[in-house]
Amino acid sequence: MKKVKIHITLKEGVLDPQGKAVQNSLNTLGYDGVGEVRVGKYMELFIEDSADIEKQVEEMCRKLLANPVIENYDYTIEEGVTQ
Amino acid sequence: MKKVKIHITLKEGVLDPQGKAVQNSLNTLGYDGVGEVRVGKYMELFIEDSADIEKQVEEMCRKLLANPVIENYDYTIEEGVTQ
Amino acid sequence: MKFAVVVFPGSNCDRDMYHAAKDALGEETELVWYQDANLDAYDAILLPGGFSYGDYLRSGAIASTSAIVTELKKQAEKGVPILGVCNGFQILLESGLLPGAMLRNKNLKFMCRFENLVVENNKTMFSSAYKKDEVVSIPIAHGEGNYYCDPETLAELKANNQIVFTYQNNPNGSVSDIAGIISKEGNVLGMMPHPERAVEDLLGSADGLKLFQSMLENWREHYVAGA
Amino acid sequence: MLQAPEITPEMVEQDKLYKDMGLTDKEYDMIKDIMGRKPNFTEIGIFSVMWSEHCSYKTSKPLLSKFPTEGPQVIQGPGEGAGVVDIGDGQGVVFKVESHNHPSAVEPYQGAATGVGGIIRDVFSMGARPIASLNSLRFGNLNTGRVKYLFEEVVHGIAGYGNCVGVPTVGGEVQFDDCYEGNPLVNAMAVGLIDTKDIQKGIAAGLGNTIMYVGSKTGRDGIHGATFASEDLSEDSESKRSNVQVGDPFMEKLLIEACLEVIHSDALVGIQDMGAAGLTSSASEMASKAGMGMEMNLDSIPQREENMTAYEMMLSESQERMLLCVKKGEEQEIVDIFKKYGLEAVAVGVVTDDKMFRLVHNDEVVADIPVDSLAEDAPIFYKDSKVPAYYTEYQAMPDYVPAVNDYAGALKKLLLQPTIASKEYVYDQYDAMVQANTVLSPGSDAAVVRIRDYDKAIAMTTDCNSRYIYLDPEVGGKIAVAEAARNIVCSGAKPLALTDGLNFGNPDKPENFWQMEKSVEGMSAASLKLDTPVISGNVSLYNESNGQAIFPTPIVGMVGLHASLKDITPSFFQQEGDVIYLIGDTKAEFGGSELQNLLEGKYFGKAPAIDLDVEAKRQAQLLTAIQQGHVSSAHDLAEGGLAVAVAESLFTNKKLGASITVSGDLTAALYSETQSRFLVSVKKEEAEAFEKVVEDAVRIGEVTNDTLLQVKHGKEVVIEEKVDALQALWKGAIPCLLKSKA
Ligand SMILES: Nc1ncnc2c1ncn2[C@@H]1O[C@H](COP(=O)(O)OP(=O)(O)O)[C@@H](O)[C@H]1O
Ligand SMILES: [Mg+2]
Repeated sequence: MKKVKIHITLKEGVLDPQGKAVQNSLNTLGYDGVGEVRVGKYMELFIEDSADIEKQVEEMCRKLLANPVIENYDYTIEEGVTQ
Repeated sequence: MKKVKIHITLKEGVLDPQGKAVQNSLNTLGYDGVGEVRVGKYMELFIEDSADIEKQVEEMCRKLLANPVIENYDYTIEEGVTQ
Repeated sequence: MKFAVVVFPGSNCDRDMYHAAKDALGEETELVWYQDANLDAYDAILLPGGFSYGDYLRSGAIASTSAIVTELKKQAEKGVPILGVCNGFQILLESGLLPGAMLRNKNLKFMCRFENLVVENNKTMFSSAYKKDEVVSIPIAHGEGNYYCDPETLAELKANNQIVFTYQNNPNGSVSDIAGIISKEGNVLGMMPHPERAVEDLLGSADGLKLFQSMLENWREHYVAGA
Repeated sequence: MLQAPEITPEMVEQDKLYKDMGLTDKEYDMIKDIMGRKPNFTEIGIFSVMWSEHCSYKTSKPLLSKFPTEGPQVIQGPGEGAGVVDIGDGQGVVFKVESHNHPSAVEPYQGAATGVGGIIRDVFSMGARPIASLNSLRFGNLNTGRVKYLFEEVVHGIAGYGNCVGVPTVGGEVQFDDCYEGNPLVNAMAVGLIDTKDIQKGIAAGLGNTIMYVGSKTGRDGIHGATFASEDLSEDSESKRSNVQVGDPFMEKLLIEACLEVIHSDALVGIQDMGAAGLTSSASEMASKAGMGMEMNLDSIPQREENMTAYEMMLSESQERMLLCVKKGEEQEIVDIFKKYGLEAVAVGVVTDDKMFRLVHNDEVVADIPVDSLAEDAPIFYKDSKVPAYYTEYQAMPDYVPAVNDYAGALKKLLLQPTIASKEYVYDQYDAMVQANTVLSPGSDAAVVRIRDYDKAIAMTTDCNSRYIYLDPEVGGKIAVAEAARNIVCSGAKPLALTDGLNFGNPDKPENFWQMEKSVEGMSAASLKLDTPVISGNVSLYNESNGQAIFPTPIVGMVGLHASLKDITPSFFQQEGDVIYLIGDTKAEFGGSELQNLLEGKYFGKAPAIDLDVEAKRQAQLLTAIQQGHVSSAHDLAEGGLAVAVAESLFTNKKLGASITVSGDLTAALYSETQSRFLVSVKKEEAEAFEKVVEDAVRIGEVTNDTLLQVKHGKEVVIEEKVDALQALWKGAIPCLLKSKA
């Protein structure tokens, strides 16, 4: 069993209205030092180990988990504890 | 300038409808080895350095970025490139 | 009776709430911009639905950090009735005025339709005009209305009779079919369905009107009859 | 990213860089003539977007001029952000359709979302409060993963944006056919309500007045989006993906409220949204319309990204931006109003009187163009037109006679066809009730929204059966308008006017241009006859994938007025004992029908005929009968014919049934798609009066309480089905297709 950690972030240049709203809110709360905020997704997958696990994860990201039109992804594959 | 990376995940025991849906889709796509999936948030904050930066980040997470009823958070503070 | 409808940036049921209180119920009502936040002059406070701050981050989260929440807490302590509907409910949860949190609907989709609600507790200032176990038709319109709380909180809600409305056919996955809950003190009600959209038969149901009538009757008993 | 300063005017000419931007050699020469010199890179970019079909209507203008656009009810015809019709009491209804087909093909969620945002801005920039949205969608059949993804994400995007801005999405349509597989259609319609005294114009008048910018900052979003929208979708547009702009409905909501406050300020001279071709089109059009010029300082444009060039700023299609013309010296008043909503209004230019469109960036003049050449005087091209071979062939075919022997079976299969099946999957995701005025929500023939504080309401619909238009563009064009009017009339309203979304293939192919020409002729004839002038619209060409054009799809969005709330009429049967009437005779017409699709998997032959005089008469009589209070429900007959219409009339949860008796050829009686027909239910005691008003009404049965749909042919029962079971098929069809593995 492996644990895959996937980060999905917006491509550069893509408007992030959510990040903007969070930034404004933090500034309003008095955290003036906060500049740009970008909000993305973080996923954890538990997946059976296999020889081509890396290829599989890559494929999953491209096909389903990330939207390659506007998002980037990267991942790490770690030893996972069985659930 | 520091770059803060924040991970926000659903607490154990809290049902994750999105994770469940992703898992189902992956299984339908033929990735049978995929077990549990959990979907959380990943944020990047660019923030001016200060002596109490850690305390500030901790506070922001508690006050706004995560909802302690359902979510856990953790973060790392790194050297950031000026934007 | 004088109602305040608090308008946040992104509120979009504010006028609907206004018309429900002003026209359908016939009481004095004002729209109050969240920054002009002094609520002393009102007998009841209505937090309308919508997408405050675009629902970014979590529904209601950003609104719950605004200064008016301090004011809301003050009024809640004074016993002023506060009704939060949909996004208003989410703001009450995020600001800790009510327990629990909202998750995304079980099917991950926004849903808009009439739902049948069961009146579980008609002994509140918001539900006294209903009969216990009465089934009422009130629309929902939300993407994050899947109410969650931990088992201890749920036990407490039940023990204190804080669950006011439940769904007859749970549409979103809420624990214990919860559609609306009230504070322990009994003056803060949060609910996902929209009573303000159900105050005229022309629009499909007038079942929501009794909620506003309950508020009015209770206020009269307290402040008019008692005076 | 192309850096304008590095590219000289000579390079633009020699390397024919204008070609990459969609301009032809001929157009380049015209531009050189207009300028009296070689245009620089920024200037040629500006021309390319302004002369794209999207902004200039260069190929469609000659056709659009055929539309009837006038009538006593018309307050504002085509030409402004949206058209306006009079609904009495000093009020007007503002509406328009807009397409977002290509962006939606590439990034369906954002493409659809920004389509909704764009059309809503058109409406509130007129000064109207948006009160309803509709959407007209076309997809391939739901049997590939890609089509399912496009369908789900488009709907999700419309919901995501529309729900957040608080405008109820009250209606629309979805059609599934293979021709849309690579090129889906996403047309959005927005409707607004205005006190006519508040109508705004997009003009930059008054020498020395200030041009102000408000809303989202400008990024590199959608650069070249406007010309991109006018190109074929080919395999390699995958690589253009980063062109797609992202919407921020929260910003839009703030803009709606702030702009509706700003229109009451005396300081405001003109206001326009930045739509396709963003800053370029809004600024040049505002100046040109006022007969003035404009100078803008690009250094003051709020920018989201660093080092943006003039070219990038002028062509950016960042969403949620507005341009205002404000009286000199009164800017602060405007600034203060926006400030309340957390928005910053920034001065970016001045109105000049030299009719030039001049841009300054980093202290240099980077563009200096005669402004009229970008707007009013953009060129017009007359395309060749040719009758397609398929049309000649179809017209010569003998009438198509389908073979059905299992009548109940055919009905069930028709109810499962996704184009007929319930669209609840779609509209359940739309907030149809916000603003608390929606009387008839999606699921009825036309949506109805009441006007608060008055005894009146407005009805809205979008319609277009493109199968008929493919078979016969002129007849099909008439039918599209007639069908929209039928839906309005069924709801009890008088049709007022229409907006159109003309979606076609590449107009350079003469056969495609012929389709355009003929459909516009048909639509014009019908709108003249039915007294529904065209007050606004949108053109989307080059809807092709891999060289194959979509069916010609000119979508009709129509609005009508209920003279009284009492007239509002549902499309479902209301109570046991009501008499069921069919208005209009039935012929065996199956070309382009849903039954043909079911049995043959394609469309051929002749489209159903339509006689506009008959259509107009029946609509007028039905409306009179409704207004006189005789009618319990009214539904038009469309795809699937009478059998489907009767079934649909039972699909509420009223626990009713119906028993009808038909005569003549059964297949035709049940499934023919003969036009100008209505299914009406009438209380027994009203029957006599009803028959006096509606000449062509024939009593065919009655509403029962046995929850069965029963069809008799003479004495013989040919269909007897449980309504529940039929309804389950109809409701389950689309969710079931989506779940099945591709
Ligand atoms: N994309 C959509 N958005 C909202 N409502 C829709 C959509 N598609 C269909 N509907 C609704 O479903 C109902 C049936 O649609 P349709 O079959 O096209 O009706 P008709 O044939 O009478 O025009 C209508 O009320 C329509 O508004
Ligand atoms: Mg219809």
